[in-house]
Amino acid sequence: MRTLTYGQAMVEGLRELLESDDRIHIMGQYFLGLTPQRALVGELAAEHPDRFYYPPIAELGYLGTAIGAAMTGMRPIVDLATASFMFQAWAQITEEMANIHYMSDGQTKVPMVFHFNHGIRGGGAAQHSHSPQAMLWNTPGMEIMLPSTPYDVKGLLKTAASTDNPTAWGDHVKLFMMEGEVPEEDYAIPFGVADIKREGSDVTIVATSLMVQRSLAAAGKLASEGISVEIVDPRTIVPLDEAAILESVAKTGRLVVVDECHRSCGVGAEFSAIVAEKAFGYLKSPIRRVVTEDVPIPFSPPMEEYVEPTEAKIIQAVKEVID
Amino acid sequence: MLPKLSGEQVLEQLRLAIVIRRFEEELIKLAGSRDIGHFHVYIGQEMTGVPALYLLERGDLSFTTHRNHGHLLARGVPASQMYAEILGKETGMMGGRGGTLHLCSMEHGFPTTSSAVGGATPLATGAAFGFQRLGQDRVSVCLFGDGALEEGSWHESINIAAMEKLPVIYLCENNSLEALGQKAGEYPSSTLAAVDLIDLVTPFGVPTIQIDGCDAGAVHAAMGEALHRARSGGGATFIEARTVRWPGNRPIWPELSTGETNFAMAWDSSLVPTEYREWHAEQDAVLRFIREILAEGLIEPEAILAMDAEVSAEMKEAVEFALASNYPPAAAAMEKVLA
Amino acid sequence: MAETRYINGIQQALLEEMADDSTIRVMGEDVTFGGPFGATKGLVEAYGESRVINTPISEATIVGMAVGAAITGLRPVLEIMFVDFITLGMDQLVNHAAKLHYMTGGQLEVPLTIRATCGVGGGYGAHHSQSLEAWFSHVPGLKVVAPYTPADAKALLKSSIRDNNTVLFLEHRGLYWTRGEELAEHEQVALGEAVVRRAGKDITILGVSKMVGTALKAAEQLAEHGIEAEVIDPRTLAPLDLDTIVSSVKRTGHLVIAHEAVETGGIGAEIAARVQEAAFNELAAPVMRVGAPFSPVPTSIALEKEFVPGPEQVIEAVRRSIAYNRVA
Amino acid sequence: MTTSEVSRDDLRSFLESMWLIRAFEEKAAEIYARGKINGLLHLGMGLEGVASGAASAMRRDDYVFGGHRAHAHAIARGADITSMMAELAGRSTGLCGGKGGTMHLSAPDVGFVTATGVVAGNIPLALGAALSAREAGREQVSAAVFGDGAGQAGVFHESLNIASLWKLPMLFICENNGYAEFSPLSDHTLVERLSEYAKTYGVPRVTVDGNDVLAVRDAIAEAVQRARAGKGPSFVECLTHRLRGHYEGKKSEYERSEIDSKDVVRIFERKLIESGDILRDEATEIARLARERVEQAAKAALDAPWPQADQVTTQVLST
Repeated sequence: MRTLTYGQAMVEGLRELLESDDRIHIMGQYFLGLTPQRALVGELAAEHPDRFYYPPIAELGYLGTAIGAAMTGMRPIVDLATASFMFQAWAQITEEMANIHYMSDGQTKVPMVFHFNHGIRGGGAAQHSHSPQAMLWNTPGMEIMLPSTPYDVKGLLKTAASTDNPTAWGDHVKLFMMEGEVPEEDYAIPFGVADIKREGSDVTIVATSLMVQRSLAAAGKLASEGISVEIVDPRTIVPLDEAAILESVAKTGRLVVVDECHRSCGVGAEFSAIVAEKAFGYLKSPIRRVVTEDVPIPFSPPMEEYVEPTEAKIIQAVKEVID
Repeated sequence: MLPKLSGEQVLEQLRLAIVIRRFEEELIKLAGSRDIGHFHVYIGQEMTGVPALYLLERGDLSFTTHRNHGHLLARGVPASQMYAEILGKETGMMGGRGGTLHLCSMEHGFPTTSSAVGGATPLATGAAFGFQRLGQDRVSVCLFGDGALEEGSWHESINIAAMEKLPVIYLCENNSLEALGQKAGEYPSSTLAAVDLIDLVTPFGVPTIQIDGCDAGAVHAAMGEALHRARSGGGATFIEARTVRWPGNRPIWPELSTGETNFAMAWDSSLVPTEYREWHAEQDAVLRFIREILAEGLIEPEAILAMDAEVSAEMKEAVEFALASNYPPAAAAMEKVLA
Repeated sequence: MAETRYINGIQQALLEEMADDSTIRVMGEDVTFGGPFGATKGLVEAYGESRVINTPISEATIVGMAVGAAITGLRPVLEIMFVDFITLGMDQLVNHAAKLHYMTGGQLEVPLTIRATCGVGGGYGAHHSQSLEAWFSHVPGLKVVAPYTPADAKALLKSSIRDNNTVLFLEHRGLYWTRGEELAEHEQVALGEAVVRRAGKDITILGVSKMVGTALKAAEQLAEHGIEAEVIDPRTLAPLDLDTIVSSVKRTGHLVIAHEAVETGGIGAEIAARVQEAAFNELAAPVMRVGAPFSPVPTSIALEKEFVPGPEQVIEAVRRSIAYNRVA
Repeated sequence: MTTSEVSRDDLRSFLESMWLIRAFEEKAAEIYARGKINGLLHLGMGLEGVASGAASAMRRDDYVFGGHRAHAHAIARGADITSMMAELAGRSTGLCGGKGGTMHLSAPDVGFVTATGVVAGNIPLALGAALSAREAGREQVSAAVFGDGAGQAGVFHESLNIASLWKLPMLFICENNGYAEFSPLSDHTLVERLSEYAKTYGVPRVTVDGNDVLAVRDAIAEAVQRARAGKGPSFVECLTHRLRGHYEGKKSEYERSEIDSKDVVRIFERKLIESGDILRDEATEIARLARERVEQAAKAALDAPWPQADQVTTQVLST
């Protein structure tokens, strides 16, 4: 199979969507952040100039504009660029977008996708490093996808654009250059189906987005020490493939949750709570969370590394749950 | 001034205005006997909403606010379903999920109601954006009060509408006179530094029209102009309709302080009570509309009373329907979160 | 001791603190009129319009403005009428209020209290009924307080105002008119201290805000069946008094967490995650969560009842916990 | 530009201030290119005139709130350049101990309160400080410095409204360089002059050439005077040129040949030499001294230790 970068797979997905459905329009252009890959989005925009829209720096206004357009026949894919800016559009996302379908008893649908680049990117400091997916998860009314590979981002995007729900699509800037196999033929990955990224028998790791890759790296090292790690990537957290997580924990009896959100009330907290409640009997040791510490992201590089989930911390946590 | 329409159409507007008035009065009475939560009534603004929305065509959309009942009724949403929704019954348009603050009827062109002040302005702008980009001949109407202009979302929205020449009409119903929070004598508002609301629009280059919102003919003409602009690719329009705040809206919870409206006051001034005389004799837009209709000889006073009796009976029936309806099964709370 | 209402506790705290500290400014929409529920009644008469300030409906700016005033010498107490509206000021709250102290290496302090009404009741619908404490607890740099009794409302509001951080002070609308003992003179409650509302040996039930009452009701009914539940009111959700919770769980071996917020991603998840780690060996059963379903808040009173967990759901969770047979 | 009413010493100190900013930014660019500064670096070359002019018209106890491109104002206010450079490089001796970085500089002791990475995010903060200032009764003023990109943000409008309603001692200082992030302003709004909005809310406004440091100073001084007298906010729009790209690594929107005629530092320096207020050699010496000071600052900054890991979790909350 051919190999593409994450950025190439994403843009290919966007291109196919634009070509297959006239209702799809794109607002914003920083899907690939400010990375070298962003030229790919520029090429796509040049191919479809009438389908791209470049909004002013008015997140509240243009995110709401996308919602209104989605309610009335368009299928917008909106880019909010850096996830931290989502807070400016927060009222439209959480009060309008997420509630409209329910409040209208299903009369009004909001088929849109909004994209953000989350996570610690290096030097982003406190206002450019957010992973807001936990807060979105606490807000019923949207689907949430957090891909971790080129194959997944394209396949999930296809599903996101085809459902009648709003979808929050979080990417991690540090994934964009990653390479992986992507088939030539059309495919879509259904939401709510986890992918076992690595099979193992001693410890389960649940992770999303970049943390899947970091966990895979850690698992490789642990394997050389004779520790067999299974990695479950839910890919979407709404809907969540709870069964896949519980099955894996039933098999291994141990769980490490790796997540880039802040600790308190993070995505990792919910994974931990679900397993602690529903697979308690299988647990041989307490669940450990390897997550971002509860501090604003500091600017200075050594401090930044200190607060984020690293490969070393994952390895240590896996060893702890085995002891 | 009456709208430049046929006599039949003007009378149709009168009926809609009476529907709104009686609907709201019944609702306030209903609220006196049971807890129906926080709600807002449209009394006094009928002659803005009715003629404004009368001109819309099927496919056009309206985005409204917490003071939304009149808008939905003006476009023909059945009162029975609205009462049911407001009471949280399963026969309501949304099966009790939204209530008064979030009324919605896609069939009548109301995709949602945002009860967050300024919440709907981006949505209405977005609908217009979609219409334009999809090449559809449709118009989006954003209805809001003066308070929405204090929210940044409005500025962000109109900037985009101006840039893109979107087919959207921002219809601001300014009822701030004597509203809670206003200092005596300040107009339009002590919470907005602009001398005139339309001054806020001027920098964006969007055409503005300022009218008396109690003048049905002026509303009709302004909306006609705005709709023509929107449909012909001329972009957005901002209309400020200055309405009078009904005395019953001055407290936080609506009170039927002026009593149930006796439409005969329009032609028999001896019926006007001393209390709230100014309201009945000059400010009540529906009474003013009736006086204008009578002056044109479009209908006899008796026929207006007959129309009112019919409407009042319908409203009572609608209330009965809603009261008799069942609550939704509780477990329905879990449904329709996602499509 | 004399009784008072929750709303009066809040009003009293504001009156007293303003008397003691001239840098306090009460700000918000309609605060000079007492706000929609009367919490700020009497303040303007006592302290004038220079210290009790009505703002336009511009949440994004008034949150930011309160932050700006706080870092330059004032001690604002901002009222956001319904916590749902803080969504409009979220950037100022998350990106500024919560971070300025840290980002500036401790040079700035943000002594700001944001009071907001939360919770379901009376058919207010999806834009006026949410419980959003998990969002705030997730943001480092914020403190989150959710009092249950009138005395706590007063004491904790006083402590919040005196705190040099941004505190989200969440008042459940359904508690405003509840009665309880008055706060004793000079009595203080520090932020970050939980309290045991009812002692028991068989199971621990943790309730958040109004759900403390639900937990207490459940405990009474359980007592009739011979189950003695200990009820904990954390009072402050960030920072969380984990010690009190864990020491109770270590004794009882069982924990049920009840809150009105959506269960998924709620504060209950965090408490469950921490407790299973800290008391893994002592837990006789999994930590159970009782929270709102994964849906927006419906308006119909019939649907509201389903949305908000009652004592029955708590009791059901308790029974499942007690009946659990841990094999491992 | 008139120089007649200004003393030679003042003119000289303007040039010193502007050269110090320029030298700092040049050095920051160089260090960034060497990979010793992380994150996004937004340089203020071209804004020296606004920063120096504004600072000269304000008191030390006035408040200034910057945006993502705010080094110039911090320097003009008198922030320590070694600590600034150390902050850019994430060192423990930085203004914020390495926690803030280029976009979140803070030097409250010289009245540079904080800076934000969120476009327009500083405007409400400055508004709040203006409220504090009014309440404190010491005739302080508070200024928000922002670019034209902020004009499309809702909080900008909300803040203008409130500042006007409450007559707060607030300065809206707009650096209108014609570019909002990467795109020309015309892509973002039909409104060319942000000061148009001020008119709506009854806020006195003036638009000046940001390349004319004395004009900037006079406009700000007038606004400051109005604010101190309790007459409310003012809006000063300075038309400027952003000589570098949006951030380091991006190309400038201007051709090299264009830059010289748009460069505020060169323009001012030439003017002073032509009017005889300063000798060419003196000017050269001022620039050299500025570069020398910056050189030392940069060396000290890069020699400074990294923050201790245990500092990461401190100052999340104040005690």
